[in-house]
Amino acid sequence: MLDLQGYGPRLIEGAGVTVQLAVLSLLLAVFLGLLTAIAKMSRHWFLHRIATLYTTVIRGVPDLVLMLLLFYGGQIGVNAISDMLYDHFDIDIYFSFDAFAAGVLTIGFIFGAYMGETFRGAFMAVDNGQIEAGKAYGMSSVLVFRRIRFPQMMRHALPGLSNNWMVLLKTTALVSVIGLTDMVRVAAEASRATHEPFVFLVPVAVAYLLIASVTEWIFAWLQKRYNVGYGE
Amino acid sequence: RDYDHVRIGVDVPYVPMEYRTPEGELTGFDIELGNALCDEIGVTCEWIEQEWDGIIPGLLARNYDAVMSSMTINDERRQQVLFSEPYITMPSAWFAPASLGIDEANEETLDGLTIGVQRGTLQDNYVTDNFGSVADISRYSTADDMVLDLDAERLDIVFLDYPIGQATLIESEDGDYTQIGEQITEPKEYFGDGFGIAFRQRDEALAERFNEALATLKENGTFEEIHSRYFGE
Amino acid sequence: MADTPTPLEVRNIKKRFGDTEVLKGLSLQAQKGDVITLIGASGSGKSTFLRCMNLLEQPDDGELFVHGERIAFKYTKHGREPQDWKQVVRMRAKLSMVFQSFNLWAHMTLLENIIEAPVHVLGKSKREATEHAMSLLERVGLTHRAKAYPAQMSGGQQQRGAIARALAMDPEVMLFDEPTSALDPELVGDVLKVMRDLANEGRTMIVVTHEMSFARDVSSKVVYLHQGLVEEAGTPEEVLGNPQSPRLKQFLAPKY
Amino acid sequence: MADTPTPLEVRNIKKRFGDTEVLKGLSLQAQKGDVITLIGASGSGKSTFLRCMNLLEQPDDGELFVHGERIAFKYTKHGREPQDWKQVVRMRAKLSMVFQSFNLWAHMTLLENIIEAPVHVLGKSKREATEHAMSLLERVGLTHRAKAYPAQMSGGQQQRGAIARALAMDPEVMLFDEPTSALDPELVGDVLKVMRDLANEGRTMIVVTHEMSFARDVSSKVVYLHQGLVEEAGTPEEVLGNPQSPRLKQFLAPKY
Amino acid sequence: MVDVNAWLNDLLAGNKIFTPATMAHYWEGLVTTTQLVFVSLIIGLVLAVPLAIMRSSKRKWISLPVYAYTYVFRGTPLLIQLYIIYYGVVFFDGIQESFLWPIFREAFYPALIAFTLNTAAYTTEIFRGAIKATSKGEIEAARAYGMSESLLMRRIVIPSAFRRALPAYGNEVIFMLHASAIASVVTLMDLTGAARYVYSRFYTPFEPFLFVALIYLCLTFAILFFFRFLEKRLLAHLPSQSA
Ligand SMILES: Nc1ncnc2c1ncn2[C@@H]1O[C@H](COP(=O)(O)OP(=O)(O)OP(=O)(O)O)[C@@H](O)[C@H]1O
Ligand SMILES: Nc1ncnc2c1ncn2[C@@H]1O[C@H](COP(=O)(O)OP(=O)(O)OP(=O)(O)O)[C@@H](O)[C@H]1O
Ligand SMILES: [Mg+2]
Ligand SMILES: [Mg+2]
Repeated sequence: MLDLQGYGPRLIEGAGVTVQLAVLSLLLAVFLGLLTAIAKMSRHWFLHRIATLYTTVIRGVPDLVLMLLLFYGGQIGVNAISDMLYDHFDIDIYFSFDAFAAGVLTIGFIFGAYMGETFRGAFMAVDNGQIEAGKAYGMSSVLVFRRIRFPQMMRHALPGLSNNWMVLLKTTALVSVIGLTDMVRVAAEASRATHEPFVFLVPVAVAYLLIASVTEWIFAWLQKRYNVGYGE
Repeated sequence: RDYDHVRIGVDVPYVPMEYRTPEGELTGFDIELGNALCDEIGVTCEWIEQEWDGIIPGLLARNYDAVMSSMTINDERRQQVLFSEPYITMPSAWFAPASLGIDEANEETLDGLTIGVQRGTLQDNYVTDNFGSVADISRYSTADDMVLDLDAERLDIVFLDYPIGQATLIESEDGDYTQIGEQITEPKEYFGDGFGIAFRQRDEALAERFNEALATLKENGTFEEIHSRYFGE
Repeated sequence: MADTPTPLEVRNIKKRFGDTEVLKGLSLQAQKGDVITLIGASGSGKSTFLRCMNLLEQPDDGELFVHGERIAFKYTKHGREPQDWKQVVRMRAKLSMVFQSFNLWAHMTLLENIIEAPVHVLGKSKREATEHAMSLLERVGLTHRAKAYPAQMSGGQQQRGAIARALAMDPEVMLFDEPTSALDPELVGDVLKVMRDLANEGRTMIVVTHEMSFARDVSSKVVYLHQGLVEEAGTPEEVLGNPQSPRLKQFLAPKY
Repeated sequence: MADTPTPLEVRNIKKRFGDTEVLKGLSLQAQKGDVITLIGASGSGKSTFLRCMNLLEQPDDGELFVHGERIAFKYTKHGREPQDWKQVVRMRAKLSMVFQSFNLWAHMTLLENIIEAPVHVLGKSKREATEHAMSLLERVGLTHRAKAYPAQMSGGQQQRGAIARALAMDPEVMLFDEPTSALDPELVGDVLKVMRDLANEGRTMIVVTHEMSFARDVSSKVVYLHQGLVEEAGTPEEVLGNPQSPRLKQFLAPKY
Repeated sequence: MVDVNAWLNDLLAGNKIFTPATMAHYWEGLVTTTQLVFVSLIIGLVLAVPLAIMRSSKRKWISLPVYAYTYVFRGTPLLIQLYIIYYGVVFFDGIQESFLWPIFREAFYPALIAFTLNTAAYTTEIFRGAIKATSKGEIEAARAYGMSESLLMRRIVIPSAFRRALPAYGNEVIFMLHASAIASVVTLMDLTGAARYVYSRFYTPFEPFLFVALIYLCLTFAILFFFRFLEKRLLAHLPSQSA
């Protein structure tokens, strides 16, 4: 049964790609998201504009389209630069994105925008009184951020974070269009070859549910940890 | 730029030109010929999978250095890439379930039918320009999706590379399919000059090395041997 | 005590929000040991005045002296701002504020709350701060709650904890903004008792409150604000026992 | 008036939450025109008692009579339950409750709030209900706020609106659970005035409150609860003026 | 007419996105996308209301099946759901002969079914959240005034939950618009499908994808604008909500 007409091992490999891709993209997205949230809250108009542009455009366009645009367009852009260097300065720099790195960059970049909004909302949800109390005791704004805003923000951000993670996980299903062999691609290929879609698609669906359930459990645990001190 | 390692883009599966065995091993006419060419030139080859939709941008984006994936040489593509000499000429043909009951494909017989083609192929261009006004055209990213939908009776007729149709439809067990009409190779503006290996425009030297190797393989019989393994005589 | 500088003095503080001038020029001097209560109807500007004293709100005009040191201001496109934020941070550490809604940091235990500012602002060692904190907790009767999180404590306990947190900074002046009005009636007594003890031992305090009996019994000076101005000020006997202005009379009359 | 049935009578009400028995057998009779105030420390069971009266909480034991009609109970695996929920619904319509936190429906205007139950529960016509509602709004001084949503009104206005909503049901008895304790001190007066008017015109009311002066001036009977039992009950003069039990004495003493 | 055509041809000569032929493709794509999204959202919404009520039920045997449904449809990629419904139905014996076949034959309807089931699952959870968040006090007040449970649901819980769900539902609408981009994998010529077509024909990825990205952006803004307007009208009375 697990053999799945010989495709079993490749499906499992594909699942590995899916998980790695999702986790690495998540890390990148969280990092970008924090930067974005901070930029959006800053008084500096330029940072604010850039961050707003980023979150608006990314959230206004479908992931699939962005992926195609960023993956092909981005690389052709990079390419134009290296060609220019080669043609005019005889500098031969070789930019090579492999598909996996490109996948991580693209998905991370897309979800950085969503994370940015989540973090911003979470920062704003921190009770102003908590921040004022910090100021009133002579804390500098850096100290207030480090000791009060950030730890309290994480608690508010976790539900949104877990939501974004679920969406991100499912979005990895789209990476086959940029040539990555994740488990959806293996399943699609296998169903084409064998003409038996159910045999492959259903196990993949179950695998997603499994990953989702396990991570949901992890998030619930994290939430409990961050909720220490908040009563229920 | 000198290459000692060449990455080749390929869209899998496209039986019998390129496909995977269930164990995951990559094989097919293009693959074997490509490997033989690389051996002849004295470079190592690496095959990189890429869906057809993005296969030329992937080349331009340097995800790989060449494309050897049943790609027909034509003018639109020539604007983007540099082709080797054609290594095989492949006619196209119409295929349909025997029950469809037509024996020639033209504007009248196709009227109201649903035609399946692979998106962005020369067959797509041909059908779109000639029958787009009378028939529905469904575009797929792989040939095998088309077979699924033929089986499902979502499609009435498909227009494919001839050997693909042979391998996936005529010789398969699950349906009763026939070829409709003759193999088609004209007009040249659509059907081009056969399959070629695509390179970036500037890699003229690399293309030249492949051309020379191809000539050598044709002379020494290696080409003939691979060809007969996949297409008989 | 002859020559200690005045802990807090403000002169002619003005503040407007948008179109409305909320504070129209308020002055106040707190000598060492003073307990000053600010009373007034809702919206009269009590909280705003208190918040201007430690610059949680930036006054549009007026001067501030903390422990004799003058706070310098400059004008920017955002309005009037302190010239040197470092000075503000230093000065705030001398004026500990206790909030109506306690504002204990929810992600820290009570003990962590109390040592937070001494350790990270004053640079005390953790051990020293903890020792001091435990003695303060004993004073406010909360030794047994040191490890509890704010959400696990009753309102009265939280407010006493907040007072301990303020005391941990060894402040020149303590500012209280309606410290009991968010509490259930049963819990008010405990907090008022702690505050009365602080007053008795000579702490300098400025208290916004609705508890007239507290104002009467404990304070050395009562200030009645009306629409952003001091309408009456003086000893509790003068202001509460013998009000002059009709508005203060009405304010002090029973509610129905 | 000789033979009108007693509007509300409860006998020997008991209620436990988990392991703790919160009400240990409470009885109370409200005659037409009675204003009964329930006082007691926090946690003594006042709210629970009031909520048992209109079955928002199911008493574990005891009997209830509304307008002379006995509420029937049955035992299920979930505990004791009313036998006939239709009867409960009918009976609740006769006992209007006013909550501490007002609980006006946020998605309706004040006017819609008031006509909601008369139209959908009592089946009145919309026109009739609206006319009645407008006269009630006039009584509580809110005619100008009829079209406002609760979130646009002050606490005092919301509470007066909630009283109008309760009145719109033409209730036998009105139940109040600390109707002023969620209000800013300045807004308490208006609400107490409305309640005093209701008392003066002979409404039957049961009021949980911390406002001792209201209890003293307005009520016909004061009940002091302690740990789920009636510790003292009687006229305001008896209970408040001359408390017998040491616990009540302590409860009535000033807070500090 | 001839003049206009000539003028248009002149204007568009030399570029590959705006030829009359590709414009027809984009237009077709826009129509398909709009239909697909709009129809699936409406049916999804209609399904979600009763489902959300069932999901909020205290009775396990009512709420559990709905939970299982939302769990599966929210836990797996829409792409997989679409594949299974599109390719999978064919493996039900006899479907080709049944009256359902005209529905499943066209790519449009399997896609519509997948999208509808998907959005209904998300919307159900959104409504459930809103129902759960109904103020306890408001429910008690309704009980205290003699409302029966069904009246309470109809008059208090649902109307207020509807309003509270509005912002989250607005997001779901936008997500659905974006999710619809995968319709192109089952041969549907939606907006993304049109871009992929133009692109694979002319091998110029930037222009067509950028162009449809702009169209999507416009659609997104239109939706955002519409929901802002709705919220202004319907949520004016709610205490200001945090973003
Ligand atoms: N941040 C602000 N923006 C605009 N107006 C404000 C702000 N803070 C306070 N106000 C207004 O300033 C006036 C004074 O407010 P303040 O809070 O100082 O009154 P208060 O005397 O403390 O009242 P209370 O007894 O209700 O606390 C009020 O009219 C209030 O609405
Ligand atoms: N739903 C419940 N579950 C468990 N315990 C409860 C519940 N409701 C009330 N209690 C407990 O019952 C006791 C009486 O509560 P109740 O709310 O009736 O007191 P109260 O006299 O109204 O107090 P307060 O003046 O604070 O409103 C308290 O100890 C309370 O913790
Ligand atoms: Mg104030
Ligand atoms: Mg109570």
